Amino acid sequence: MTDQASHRPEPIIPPDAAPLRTLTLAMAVMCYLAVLAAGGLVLINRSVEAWTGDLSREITVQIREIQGRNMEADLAKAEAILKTTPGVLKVTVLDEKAAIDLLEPWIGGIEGLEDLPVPRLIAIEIDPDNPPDFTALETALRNEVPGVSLDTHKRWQAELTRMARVLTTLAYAILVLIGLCAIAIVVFATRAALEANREVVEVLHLVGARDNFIARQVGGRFLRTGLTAGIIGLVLGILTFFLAAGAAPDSFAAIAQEFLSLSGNHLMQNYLALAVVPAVATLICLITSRVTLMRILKSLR
Amino acid sequence: MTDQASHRPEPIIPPDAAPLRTLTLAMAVMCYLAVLAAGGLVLINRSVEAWTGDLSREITVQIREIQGRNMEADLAKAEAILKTTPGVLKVTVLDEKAAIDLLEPWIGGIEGLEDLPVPRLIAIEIDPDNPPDFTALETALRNEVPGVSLDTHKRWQAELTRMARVLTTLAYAILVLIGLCAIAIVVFATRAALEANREVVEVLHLVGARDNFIARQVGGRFLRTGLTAGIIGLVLGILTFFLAAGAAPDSFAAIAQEFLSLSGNHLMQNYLALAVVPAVATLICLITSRVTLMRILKSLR
Amino acid sequence: MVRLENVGLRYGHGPEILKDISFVLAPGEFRFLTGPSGAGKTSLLRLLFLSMAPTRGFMSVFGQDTTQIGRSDLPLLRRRIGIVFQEFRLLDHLTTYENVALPLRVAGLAEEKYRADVMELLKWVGLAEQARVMPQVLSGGEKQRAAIARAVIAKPQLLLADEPTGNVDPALAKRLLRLFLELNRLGTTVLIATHDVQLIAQAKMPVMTLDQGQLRLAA
Amino acid sequence: MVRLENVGLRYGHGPEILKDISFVLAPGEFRFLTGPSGAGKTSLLRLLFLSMAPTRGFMSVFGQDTTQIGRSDLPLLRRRIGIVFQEFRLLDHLTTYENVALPLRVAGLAEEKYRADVMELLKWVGLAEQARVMPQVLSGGEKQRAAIARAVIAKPQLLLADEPTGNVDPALAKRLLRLFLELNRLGTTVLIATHDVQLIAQAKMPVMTLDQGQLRLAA
Ligand SMILES: Nc1ncnc2c1ncn2[C@@H]1O[C@H](COP(=O)(O)OP(=O)(O)OP(=O)(O)O)[C@@H](O)[C@H]1O
Ligand SMILES: Nc1ncnc2c1ncn2[C@@H]1O[C@H](COP(=O)(O)OP(=O)(O)OP(=O)(O)O)[C@@H](O)[C@H]1O
Ligand SMILES: [Mg+2]
Ligand SMILES: [Mg+2]
Repeated sequence: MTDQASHRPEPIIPPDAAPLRTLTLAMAVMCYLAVLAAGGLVLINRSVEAWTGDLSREITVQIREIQGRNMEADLAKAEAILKTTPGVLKVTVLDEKAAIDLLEPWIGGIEGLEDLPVPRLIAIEIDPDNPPDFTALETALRNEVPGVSLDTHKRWQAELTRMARVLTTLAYAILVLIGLCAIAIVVFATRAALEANREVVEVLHLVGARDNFIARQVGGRFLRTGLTAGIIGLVLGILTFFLAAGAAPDSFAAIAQEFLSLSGNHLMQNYLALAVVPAVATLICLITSRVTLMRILKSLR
Repeated sequence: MTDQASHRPEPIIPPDAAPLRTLTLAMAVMCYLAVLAAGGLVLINRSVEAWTGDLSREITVQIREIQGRNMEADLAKAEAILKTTPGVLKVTVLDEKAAIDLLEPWIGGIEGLEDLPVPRLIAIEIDPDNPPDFTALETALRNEVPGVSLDTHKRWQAELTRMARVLTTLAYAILVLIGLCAIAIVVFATRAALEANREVVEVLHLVGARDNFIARQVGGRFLRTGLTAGIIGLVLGILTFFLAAGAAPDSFAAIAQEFLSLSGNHLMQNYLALAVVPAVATLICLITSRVTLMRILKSLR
Repeated sequence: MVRLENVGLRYGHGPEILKDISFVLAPGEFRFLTGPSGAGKTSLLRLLFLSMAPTRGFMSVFGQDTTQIGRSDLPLLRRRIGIVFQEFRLLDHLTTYENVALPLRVAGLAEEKYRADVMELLKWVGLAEQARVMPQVLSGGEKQRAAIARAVIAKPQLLLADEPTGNVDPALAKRLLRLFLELNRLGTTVLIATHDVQLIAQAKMPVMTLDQGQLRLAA
Repeated sequence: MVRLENVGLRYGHGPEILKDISFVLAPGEFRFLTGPSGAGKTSLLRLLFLSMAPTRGFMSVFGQDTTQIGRSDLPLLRRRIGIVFQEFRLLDHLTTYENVALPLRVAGLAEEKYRADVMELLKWVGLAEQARVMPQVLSGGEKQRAAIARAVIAKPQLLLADEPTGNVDPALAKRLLRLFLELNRLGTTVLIATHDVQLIAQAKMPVMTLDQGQLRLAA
């Protein structure tokens, strides 16, 4: 009989009450949804970045035939200037055939196109992290080669950026919505869980427990519940991403892979963004339980 | 004292227990999210329909210059054929300038383009509900005008359809996820709410209540809870759509408006799709409470 | 009415609480059940109330072998038994009036039919003033009286009462005893588990004593 | 130790339950409080336990005017008062041992220090066998003894007991009375609300009687 006392004492707030289990599940689910939304947001941001990156990584220089100038010489001059420009990684002069091929779909039916003075193109790959000064570059080129023009895909980029803005706004809106819902559910479930333990709180108070003592017991219980639920939601969320990455279209999958891989320069940022979710959820849970507890305690004498 | 008896008797299952309030909120939130997802799904479907509708409403006929034929005569012939084709609503022959303008961005720098034999275009608007037979039309045109080709935007449509499939798959996946989460939360919250009333169920059983009587009391309570919560979620969801429609990009807003307006041929379908959400949620709530109740009752003698 | 033959009872794998209990309760009898705390009085009443089955032995209630009684038969049998639980088991969200009326409501009676009866009984046990309040504001003795009122309101054929006077003063206990005796006079078989020697002395009715799992009958 | 002067108490807008109650409880005194069911004994104990404030009159506990006692002072004062609630108020998810040890645990004592004391007290009240079980499987009398053990484990300066023998047999009641008397001999002031005339007769201690809100003291 006496050996029973050698056990670790039972937690004063019982861990397995039905409302506490509901709280755990509700929090896990809301964290899961929030992680999905937050992850989706990061993914969309990264996708947009990647697309616009691809676009801004490639620009085209076009040289129009001008009476009295030697096209090949102009091309060589432009190539030389481009090669010495900081921020330009690779310069490829497309030959006449390549230029005509690019036009083919649009004016394919025109006879005698081969004999026409078709503009020539130079494809340039630039360093997206350290792009050259486009206006300065254009002026420099123009001084040497009059028929030159620079296509920086500005219009495309504007279009894409607009779409990206809509998408991210939508993702933010959904994140905010889910966040608000999560807060509401966690607040209610926490209150219900604590109300279910009201008798325990009352008896503790009546046998002479200080408010701090009770708050520690309650806080500990809800901290554990919150963290457990938050982490379950987080892990399930990341798992869902992995599964989705497998099933998604290629371009998306690649980004998802990079996003989730344990390397890459966005790693910390990505995972921090997700880890915020359970942390915030736990915090809400703690604050709510504390506020509710204090209200219960204040109502006692 | 005796007049007290003239009041309506209290409900046997108390209506205001904390877990029941949590259940109401949790259900309302999950219904809200599900309504958002379901509505989003319908919206995406309708948007895709509208886009592809726009595209298939406009097709282009291109006539290439062929040595020895009179372009204007060919255009007139083609126009005549098109105008008599059932399903074609409007035929517009674009003049040479319009055709060149369309090419401008692509071959703008080419000198002497005006003198070149540029293909001519006829823009056609067709009835999307009753489109003409494209292959028959093309054969008919070809017989009269050799240089003709029909651009039905097939490639674009394929592209769009692919994108739409990805979007709808995503929306379905999210709907399924939210649905599963909703079921899990409702199941848990219902159980917690009923567990909180276990003493009531036990006492009813002990004073000689039949299982059916208890089930009726419990079912009534949970039916009311489920319906209330479901309808709150539904109403909030529709409200959110209205708000979003106001803030969204124009094309989306138009569809959202149509979707929500109390007219339009998709009306019943749209609203039925949304109304399914609270109905299903209430059903889950009822089934869970019934199963839980029966388990409690079986454990009693 | 009630017959037990060599009944034994244990909870889980614990010791045997009741050992070889045999007795008969004839219709219209009035008996006390006494014995030290933890002797198994409440457990025996649970057996008679059919909310537990004995681990061994034969037992019949209302002439029915209890092993033959299915779950679906319980409600109708329970309506013929009134019980006062030691912990009262009142419903906290119903008024005293509604708690007392519960067995009638559950049996499907219309409120108009039982309203007057319930109010009269409440008056008899001294709870007329408290008819509209919830049990949590009742005093210990008031709760106990409400529990007794709920047990007797349906004029059961068998009344089981577990320590029904533990929280009331001697004068009130005497009054409640009169209620039980009156009910008995009208035909109800009564079994009262109690520690109250005064009550037993006043009633002058046979006493069964439980001790160490064995039952002894004294006149 | 305790002083009341013209204390009155009402719940909400109800009638006055206690009217002009005045008495003094000197350190080391032992008194009974009796009176019919619903007279206000539990309410008076609630006042002394500081869980309610009187609606009028002056009241002091441990020499402190109760109107001057803030919420933050309550825990330390409560640790000097032991109370047996009429409804026991044991925690269902803790074992009997842990329930009894709760006041010590709450006061911050290490388990090694109180383990032996708790086990000895459990033995004294006859619950050694039940130390490891949860209260819901205890019999009524066993719960009551656990509640008593919890009230006295910390050797309080003031012991308030509400109907502490309502669910135990007379022999056990006598044993519990010995516990209270022993505690009183060691310096604890004791006030026991009870209906048990035998208990009062055995103890030969002063009795206060509450009736219709008025207090009467008899030797
Ligand atoms: N559900 C249970 N599981 C295990 N043991 C139990 C259970 N209920 C009661 N017991 C044990 O059975 C014994 C008899 O309990 P019971 O409640 O029948 O006693 P009692 O005669 O009613 O006592 P009291 O007069 O104190 O109410 C006690 O020792 C108790 O601890
Ligand atoms: N919280 C409350 N609110 C309103 N009225 C209450 C409350 N608690 C008790 N009462 C009423 O106050 C009166 C006295 O109650 P109290 O519990 O003090 O009686 P008691 O002397 O302990 O009776 P008993 O011997 O039956 O336990 C009772 O009529 C009761 O209904
Ligand atoms: Mg008992
Ligand atoms: Mg009392």
